[in-house]
Amino acid sequence: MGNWFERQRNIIDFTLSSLVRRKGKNLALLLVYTLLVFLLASVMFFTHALRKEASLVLQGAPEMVVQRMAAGRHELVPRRYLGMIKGIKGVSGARGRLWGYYFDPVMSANYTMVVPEDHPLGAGSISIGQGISRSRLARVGDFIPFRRYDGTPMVLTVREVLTTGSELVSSDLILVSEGDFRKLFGMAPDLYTDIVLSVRNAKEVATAAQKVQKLLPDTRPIMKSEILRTYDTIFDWRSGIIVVILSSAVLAFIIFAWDKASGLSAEERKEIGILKAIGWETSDVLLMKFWEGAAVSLSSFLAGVLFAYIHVFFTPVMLFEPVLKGWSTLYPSFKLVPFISPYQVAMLFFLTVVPYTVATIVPSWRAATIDPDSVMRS
Amino acid sequence: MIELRDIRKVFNEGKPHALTAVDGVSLILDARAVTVLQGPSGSGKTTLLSLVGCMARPTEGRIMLEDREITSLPERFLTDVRRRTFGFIFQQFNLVKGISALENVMLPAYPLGERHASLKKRARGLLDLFGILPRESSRAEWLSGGEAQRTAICRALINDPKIIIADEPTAHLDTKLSREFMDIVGRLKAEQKTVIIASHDPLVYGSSVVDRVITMRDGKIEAAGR
Amino acid sequence: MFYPCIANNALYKMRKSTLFFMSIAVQSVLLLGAFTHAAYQRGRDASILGETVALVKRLDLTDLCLFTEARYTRHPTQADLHSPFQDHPMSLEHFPSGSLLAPRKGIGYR
Amino acid sequence: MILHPAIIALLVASILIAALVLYAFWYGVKILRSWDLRSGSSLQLELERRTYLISTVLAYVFGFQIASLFLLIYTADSLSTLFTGAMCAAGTFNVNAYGYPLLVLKLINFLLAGLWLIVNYADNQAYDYPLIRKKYALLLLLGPFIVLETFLQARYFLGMRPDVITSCCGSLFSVNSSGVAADLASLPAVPLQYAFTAIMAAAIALGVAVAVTGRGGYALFVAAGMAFIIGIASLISFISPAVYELPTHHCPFCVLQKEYGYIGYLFYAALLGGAVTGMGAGGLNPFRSVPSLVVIIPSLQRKLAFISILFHIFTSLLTLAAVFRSNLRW
Repeated sequence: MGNWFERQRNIIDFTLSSLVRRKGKNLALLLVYTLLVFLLASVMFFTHALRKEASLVLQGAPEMVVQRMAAGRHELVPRRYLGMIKGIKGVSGARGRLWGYYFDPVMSANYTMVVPEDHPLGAGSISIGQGISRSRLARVGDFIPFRRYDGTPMVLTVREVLTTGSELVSSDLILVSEGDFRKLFGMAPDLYTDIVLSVRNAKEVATAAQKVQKLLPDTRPIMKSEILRTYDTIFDWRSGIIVVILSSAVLAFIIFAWDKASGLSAEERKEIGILKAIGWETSDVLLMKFWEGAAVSLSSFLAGVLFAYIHVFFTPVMLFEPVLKGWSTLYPSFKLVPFISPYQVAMLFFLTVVPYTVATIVPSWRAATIDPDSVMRS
Repeated sequence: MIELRDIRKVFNEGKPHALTAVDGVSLILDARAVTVLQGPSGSGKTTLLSLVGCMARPTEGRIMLEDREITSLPERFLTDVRRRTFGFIFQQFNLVKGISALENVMLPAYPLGERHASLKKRARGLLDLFGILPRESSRAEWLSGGEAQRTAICRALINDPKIIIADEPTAHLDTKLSREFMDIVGRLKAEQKTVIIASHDPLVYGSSVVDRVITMRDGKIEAAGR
Repeated sequence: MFYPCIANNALYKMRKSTLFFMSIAVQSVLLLGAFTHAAYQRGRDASILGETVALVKRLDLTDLCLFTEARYTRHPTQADLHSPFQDHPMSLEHFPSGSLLAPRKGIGYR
Repeated sequence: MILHPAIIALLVASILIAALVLYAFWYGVKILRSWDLRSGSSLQLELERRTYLISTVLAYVFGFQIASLFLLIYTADSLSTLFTGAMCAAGTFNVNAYGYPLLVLKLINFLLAGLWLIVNYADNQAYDYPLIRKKYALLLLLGPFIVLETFLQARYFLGMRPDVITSCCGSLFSVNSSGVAADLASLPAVPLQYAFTAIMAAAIALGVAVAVTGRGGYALFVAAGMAFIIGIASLISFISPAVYELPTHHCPFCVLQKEYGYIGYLFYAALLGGAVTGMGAGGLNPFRSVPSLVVIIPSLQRKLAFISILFHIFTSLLTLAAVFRSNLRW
């Protein structure tokens, strides 16, 4: 075995010195390779961390949300629906939710107004999310003027700013009391935005949903499992879309790698010819080419993954910020919990190293089968 | 020692530009002797040399190396025979640029998986023997003509071959270096090596160390002098 | 020329394969370090995550606050059918974030 | 179709690999038709060079098969949230008719590629390449299989409809339901435990016989193959319930998860390794008397048999540990 290992090491020695000799060309390859891995890895780390965090955080979401539909539109729910739903067997509790959007013309941003079940601060006061606090420069004790539905002003006092840690769900929230909410939007006291309910036995949620729909045919029940699944698909789909978009980059890279591997310079040809003439066998040259690929792939791959990790979890994800931000003026800033797994690394490996390797097999073989006597004939 | 029977080598077989480089050569080359293949360029001596040196397979005919038939060996085994039996010195020496003289000498032994330290020791021993140890870490392209020549000879000797094959070794050397080369050939002969040289340099085939001169023309042997 | 200057350098004297194995080892250790850091950070963030879950539970929230530019991308799971351009899954989007969000499964087909 | 990065990765990689194998297949046919080692013609030289390419391709295919097998299972596992009722990979493989055939074909292709590499290794040691026709005939078998695998994989992923209700691993591998998978689970645990013990003992004993005396190659071939099949059956029937400590949970994929210390990887690696080396040692038996292989094959068989013994002993120890450490009692 020592013999085998020495052979590999000897050949690696030569491979590396031959790589170093062609610095310019190989450095370009390394850079492009690293960049590609970095991009793909960033996308995957980012979406996976979001997906994972969503699935953990939304475990706290209500078992089921019941929305009323009218003419295909989301409608307010009358209070009597609440009583009817509470009467369904298996439903352990139900509550009318009050929430909506408030467009702030000053910031030209949309806020989400939510009425908590127990608003501890009382009428006239609100809690705001970090995002609003940041963009409006509002602190505890500040007054924020709102425009009511009829155009008359209404001033509410900030009594609390929600924690930074929860910004991923609360950045644009304004918690307001029920009375203020109804006054602000002019909503009649017997209406709710929608209804959330809990079910005694977690296995019965689907049955309960069927019962709700049967009892109230104009409603749409949304189950927590559906919410979770939706978030899963959103992030899978999204990283898939980006991978598809980036696949053109992968393709370009593969063509570049293939071209580089097959377009041997006269110098390289001669070098391999010399090696073969002085006693290297085709499989030795193939081994050399294997190590060449391994050296390039491993170093770029590992570097790309590491940079992506730093990019996604240590810096404010510069690459994706504009994408998420879109046109919004109220941007949630959050620090992702680093959920990464070996599975993602394996996926990345398949997306980058496997195509690269496949693209270089035939060119390597072509290089390795240069005639040993070519050196003598030239 | 090496026996060639009716060797023919055709390049681009069956195509319009087919070329018969060696045409029906039969020859016995003696061991521990210096043989020179002489003839104008294009006479097939280099091709014959590459056939003898197991670098290429003849189109027809058989080559026996110490009673072993090597013509029908696949490349994998042919290479193995070659690297254990032959050492090669090329026209222009063909050192690999960008790596040191020492690494160049060690290169043929890399695939054999010898321990690095002992291989290095052996290579430095050879460099020392030829008086170029001080230049061991110079890159190949910085060596002078004489140094490059000696490095190439060291490289040919690293696997301790029985047979040294040299193709036009003096083509790019001045008279002094050419004589020096023939002195080294004399030393190799004294060490019981077989040396086969293809050359049309009178300095080579006229040298006193040469045992036999074979003249070739148009792929055929014109005179197989003794 | 810089080659002779580094000729006496310890790194240069080392075998290239040794350098290669070392650099790969260093990178692998760094990668392992990333995983370790991730595990450690997850442990540290667990309490914050717990707080967030509590908030979600208290307020009966259903969505992440990822996009605030448009109402229908603010709450993807509660999306309305009348959201601009969203009647078809392959629809072109008005808002940039809309092009990143797949419509909720089943929307428009129920 | 679900646009998941892993799905794209698997599809792209398998298409690339299939293309490479087809390329190798084409030259395999040429080699079968016009191989003549005694000829020095340029065609023969060309074909000889192609053999290097084909060996390289097959070596990569082998590595790819093992990696993609696990990636596939892992992907199926992570996709299980998208299918109501699917709780782990077992359910995801069941979302359409292509899932399980794909998995079985992947295993077969892995074994075939492994055997090919072993035969190739032996053949390359002999100066006259005596097995060249046989190994390229084997390649002719492997080529269509790899293409079929790519096809099945594409159909499987493209045919995925999220939200389709599938049976989760709980009901899929429960005793009452029907289907191939269920049949495995309904194999009574105790007789299968005997069968497992017997086949492992047989594989180890035959491995020793081949390693020491050089006899019993064919029997080792059969035993190693059987050990693989019975090993998988045992995994479903009694090993995984022991690992999960749940008598009704028979899923052969959940063992790969972190909760169970990734023990599944060790188990599958040992099973696959034992099968390839054991079957390889036995599969070389017919060529022992080829003159140029008389020295090479017996020594290679010994080495392979020795490695297969190690793998089988490891499998047995792993199983013993899993069954005895478990709180689940029969």
